[in-house]
Amino acid sequence: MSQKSRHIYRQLLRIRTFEERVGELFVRGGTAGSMLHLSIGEESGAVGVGEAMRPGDSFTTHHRGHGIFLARGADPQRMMAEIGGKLTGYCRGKGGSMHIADMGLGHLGANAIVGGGITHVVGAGMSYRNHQTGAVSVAFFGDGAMQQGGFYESMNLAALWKLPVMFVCINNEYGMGTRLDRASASLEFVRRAETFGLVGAEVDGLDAEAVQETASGLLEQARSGQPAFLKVNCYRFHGHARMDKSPYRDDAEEQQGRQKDCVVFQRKRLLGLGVSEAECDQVVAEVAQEMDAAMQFALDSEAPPMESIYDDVYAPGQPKPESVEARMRQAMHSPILSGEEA
Amino acid sequence: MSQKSRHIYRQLLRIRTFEERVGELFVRGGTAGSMLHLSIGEESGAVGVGEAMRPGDSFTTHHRGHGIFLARGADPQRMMAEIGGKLTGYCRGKGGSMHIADMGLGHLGANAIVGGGITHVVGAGMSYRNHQTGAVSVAFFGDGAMQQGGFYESMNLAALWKLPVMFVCINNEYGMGTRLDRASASLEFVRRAETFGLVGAEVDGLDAEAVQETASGLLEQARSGQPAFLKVNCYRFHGHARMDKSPYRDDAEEQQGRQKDCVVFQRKRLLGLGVSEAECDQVVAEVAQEMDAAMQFALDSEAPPMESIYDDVYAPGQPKPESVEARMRQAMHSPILSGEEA
Amino acid sequence: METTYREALRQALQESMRADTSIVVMGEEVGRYGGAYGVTKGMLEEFGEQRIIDTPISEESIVGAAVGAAMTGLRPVAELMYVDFVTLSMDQVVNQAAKIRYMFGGQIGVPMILRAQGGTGRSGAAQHSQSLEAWFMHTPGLHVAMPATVTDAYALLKHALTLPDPVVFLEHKSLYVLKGELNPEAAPVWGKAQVRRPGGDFTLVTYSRMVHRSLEAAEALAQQGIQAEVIDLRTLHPLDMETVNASVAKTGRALIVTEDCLTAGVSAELAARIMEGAFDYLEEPVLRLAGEDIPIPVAADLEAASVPSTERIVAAGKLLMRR
Amino acid sequence: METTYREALRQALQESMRADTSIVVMGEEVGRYGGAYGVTKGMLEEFGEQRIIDTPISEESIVGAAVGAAMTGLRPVAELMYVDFVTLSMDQVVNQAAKIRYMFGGQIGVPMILRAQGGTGRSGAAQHSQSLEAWFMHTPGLHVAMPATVTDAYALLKHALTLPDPVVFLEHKSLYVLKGELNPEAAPVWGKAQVRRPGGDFTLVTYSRMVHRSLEAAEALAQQGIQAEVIDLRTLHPLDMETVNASVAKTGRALIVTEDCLTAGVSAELAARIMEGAFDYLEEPVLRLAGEDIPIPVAADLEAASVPSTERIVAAGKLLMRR
Ligand SMILES: Cc1ncc(C[n+]2csc(CCOP(=O)(O)OP(=O)(O)O)c2C)c(N)n1
Ligand SMILES: Cc1ncc(C[n+]2csc(CCOP(=O)(O)OP(=O)(O)O)c2C)c(N)n1
Ligand SMILES: [Mg+2]
Ligand SMILES: [Mg+2]
Repeated sequence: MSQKSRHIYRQLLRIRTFEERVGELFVRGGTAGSMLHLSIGEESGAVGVGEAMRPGDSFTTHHRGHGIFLARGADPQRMMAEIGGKLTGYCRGKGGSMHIADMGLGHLGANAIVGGGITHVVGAGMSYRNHQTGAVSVAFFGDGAMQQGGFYESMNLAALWKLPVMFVCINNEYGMGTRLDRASASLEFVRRAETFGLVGAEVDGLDAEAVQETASGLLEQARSGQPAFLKVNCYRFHGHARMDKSPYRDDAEEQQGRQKDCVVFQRKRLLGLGVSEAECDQVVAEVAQEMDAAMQFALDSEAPPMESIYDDVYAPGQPKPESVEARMRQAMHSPILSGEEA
Repeated sequence: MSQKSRHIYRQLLRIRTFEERVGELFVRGGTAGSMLHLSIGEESGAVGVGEAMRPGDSFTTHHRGHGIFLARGADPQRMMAEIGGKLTGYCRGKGGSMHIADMGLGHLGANAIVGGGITHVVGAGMSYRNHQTGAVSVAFFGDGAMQQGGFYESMNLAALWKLPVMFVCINNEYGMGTRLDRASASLEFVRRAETFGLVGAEVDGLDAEAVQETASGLLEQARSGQPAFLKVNCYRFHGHARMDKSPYRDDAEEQQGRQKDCVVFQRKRLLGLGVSEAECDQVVAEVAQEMDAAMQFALDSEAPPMESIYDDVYAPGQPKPESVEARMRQAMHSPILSGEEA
Repeated sequence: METTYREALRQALQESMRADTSIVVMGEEVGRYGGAYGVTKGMLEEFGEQRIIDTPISEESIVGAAVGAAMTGLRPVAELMYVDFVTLSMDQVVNQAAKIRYMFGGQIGVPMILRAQGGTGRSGAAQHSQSLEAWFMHTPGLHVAMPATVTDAYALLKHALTLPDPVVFLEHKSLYVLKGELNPEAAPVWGKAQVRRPGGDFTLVTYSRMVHRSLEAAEALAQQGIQAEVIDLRTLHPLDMETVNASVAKTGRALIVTEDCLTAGVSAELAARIMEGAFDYLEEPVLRLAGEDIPIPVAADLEAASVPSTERIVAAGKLLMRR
Repeated sequence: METTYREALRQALQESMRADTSIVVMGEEVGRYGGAYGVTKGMLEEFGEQRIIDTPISEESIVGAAVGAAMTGLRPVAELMYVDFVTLSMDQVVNQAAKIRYMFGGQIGVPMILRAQGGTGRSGAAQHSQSLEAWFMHTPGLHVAMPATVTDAYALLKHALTLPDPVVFLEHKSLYVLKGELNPEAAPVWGKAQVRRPGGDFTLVTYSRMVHRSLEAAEALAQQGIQAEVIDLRTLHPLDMETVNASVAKTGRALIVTEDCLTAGVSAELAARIMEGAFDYLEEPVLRLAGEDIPIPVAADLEAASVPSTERIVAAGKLLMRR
């Protein structure tokens, strides 16, 4: 028992600490841009569902997906490097924080379009059904994506075709500056999912183990062809992205929201199970070291080479896009285009 | 009492007969194309809701909207002329059957994009709210549009902003060759609408007066800022469009479906109320004459003049699009472009 | 053997699906109905519901699901009945399918086909008659095919079903009934323009339905002593400017004929590319005969007048040769 | 007075909304948040929730509702935070807003503005950095405005708020902080290109952010004795080719600089139109310096290399003048 609880604590802490280092990397100027969305306060959704998933299962995430991928086995160094826009990153520095993906671990991709990755799991579910792999594909998205029409089309397709698919809404109460109750007239999301033919549940994100338990049940139903919907309630501790100081919500609310801290909760649980403060601090120290190393790896890594700019627009072997410069040179029958020689 | 029932009978019959004449016009080669969607069998939704609406209320329809506009006061001659692609039509022969509109009667337009007109009523509702006109805007669409995501966004916006809006699903059981239960995993549309914050109801389309009664109640709630959803259950008597002979459904089902005939039902009601067969036949004869005249008007009308092709791309006074021919002439410094002179 | 454009497409799908079990066809009415234009008729019976998949009216998710399927081992052919409806799927086509390989650093591609048909000819009015190929040509990461002939419908679709990247495959609603010889052994044609008619006086560049009107016009012009070299591009990406510019280098004059509307359409890119590739040979400006810059009207005569006719192609050819 | 592009836009909105109570602003985060880029900051307080309308994340319906509102007496300014998201609204923009006047025979128009911002500069990666103006230029029924300066941001937006037809108003994410003189009395500029810098050696045609890089490049070229005439188009529809071709008739050479990707982009239409309008004057092919035909990468150096830089504009100008 406590073994599992320790593991969950470490996983939650790894995400929390990773995100803190992302913030630090940004301050140190080591990130590609500032469109960085930290999942601090939402770790339980990632870990709870991530632990309930099996090897071979796949998933897509929204723009706030670092934690989800970490919970599914990501290498923090390659993640941090991608966030830094480095060649050693998961996407060779082309995608960045909002487009991390890894086919090896079943990460079909983070998406910078709110709702953009939701339907992809429907297609993955079709593949798993046709090939009878027994895998499930899980879409993670925020409460804001509940207002995107495509999500409802996707729920219907999954139910209509009885696909091994689960939809997980990480409800952190906000979409940028808009609190959920100002974005959605009704909050009965689970009942709503049921009227599309899904099974659904809602769970308090304070307790990652409770999230895992609920997710496990739904996942197995999904695996057997009954698609599911899960809503994990938590709170976005910080601003929307690095530049946002959340002026649209008052400190009282924020303090209140941050009380719902799944990391603190899990540590308390460990202590209750007789784990010592020292042991817990030991985990904290190990994780800090791991994530410091990840940040350092990103800082030490190289940016992608200029030539790579035309790579991977099309598959290897297919013609690469012609450069604008080459096109102009051809037009002018000129071998070169440069300040000096021209 | 029977006065109203007579009126409803006439309205139902006018739609039925109009659509029959559209079919005839097509056979006689008098229509612009074959993308003609007849609402035979669905007259009660149009008449029931149309009668419940008030002057000043507006609406949008789907591609099968002839009957709805007739129920809202359309001139059958101008409608038939538009279906014929004639200058005397509601859209001067530019729009055709799928794009009939008339701002004077609050018809914000038929739409050839399934679901395309649904959100327009949300915007109209915003206008009515801001200008406090007391009007309601009603979106009519088919069961197939229930699978379009935009509809769910629209329901949420209407509920979130408490707009005077009603959504009416004319469920004729089919979207082209796809029966509703093969398009939607769940048929709990009313409960679904409720989870978006709307009030809703479902009504049997056999009885137009029942439809009107239900619609009236919902409309008044919508008028007071509680948006509503109504599902009218009927059956598409004929093929999807003129070329479709419905091979995908068997005769038994069709015969069965056509039993649900709101015109026959209303006639029976009149007889029950003591109206004589002769009186009913009199209505039939008058309506036949009216619709024959509409068809003749379309046949006798002129096609829009060639020059009008560049009109109304932009507002009067704004520059019209340059013709492709003029552009080529300029390029060649040539005053003319024609087989002879060139 | 002699067959039709519609049957040629079906034959390509059937042969490919027999050889490659990862191919699935999904879209509205592709199964029981047999396709709005009959292309997939009978295929449900042969391949079953897991490979010929009738979908609800959910364009965004039809394409989105195809993207996910393509990333996980299937090769979907997602059909949008009318290209006009791609307006509901543009995020999945442009932001997802076209960019995934690049965004993800090359680890995965999206081998899918988006099949649709466009163009005028049925009084479908403004929302059922558009030619939107320029949007896709302007989207890096996509292939764009627009077959004009029976053999190309077959050959291009078969090849598209082997490509590792997404293909927008655009048919023309007026070509389904086109009859012609289907030569299954025809040489691979992907990215290779075809000279449909040799001629030395001017180069006529076109594709899809306009190939046929252009050939008719070329015949009429020949009667009057003007020899047009008619080039069918077949694919807009890849774009075979070598063939086009070699012809222009020979003729010194070029006329582009497209059905899509003039401004910022395919004809603009072609004119620019000819100027870039054959400027020194040009005796006249490249002429563009394209669709008018208007929504398509429903009235038959107006609809017809909104896109190039054989007569107008003849007139444009004569204008180009007037001095 | 001296102000910024962001404030100029806000001032145009505020002044117009005070004068015309039918104007409403709707979009994600336009109210409490003040706009993702701060353009509408403070406006909720002045105009209230019925005119500054925060919406859920529902792009299709934001634009669809704006269309319905515009048909019933309001003049909505629908804001899409990033033009990349218009992929979710294309049906409403292209099939509805742009075509309604024509389809309905002229009985009603859709006086709305679709405001969005595009372009590179923030490492936003492939789905937050696009320049999609060519799609709208290719859609009859739309106006397209792309202001480059503080005064134009103000003047074009104010004029757009008086037009009877839909306007796609595209800002550049890197220009919001641009400082400059705002001259509220500036002459009306809708559809009129502006010569930003006179020069006799070649004509440089551009718009939006690239105007500034082009002017920098023109300065550098002047140091080397090459005088570029820099023309800012301001609007892509209407398109002022008179000004452009008059300049080319004088210089005989033209370079087009755009941020949108090369193939089938705005640069193609401009090159074709210059050939059509000034062919006899052209001493060289019109050169197109545009965005690369790739999705935008996130790494800062790669992102920068994917669109024209001042240095590359200089090099292109020299190439154009080399013989
Ligand atoms: C289609 C689309 N619309 C808008 C945005 C801008 N945007 C990015 S994140 C975000 C809020 C999303 O809220 P939610 O779904 O709750 O996710 P969270 O940020 O809370 O994790 C918005 C509006 C976007 N990226 N994509
Ligand atoms: C966006 C879109 N997708 C597909 C079509 C093609 N189409 C036209 S009508 C129709 C069926 C619509 O069914 P329903 O909504 O039930 O309306 P009905 O025809 O039954 O009145 C389809 C698929 C379309 N016009 N628009
Ligand atoms: Mg959220
Ligand atoms: Mg139906």
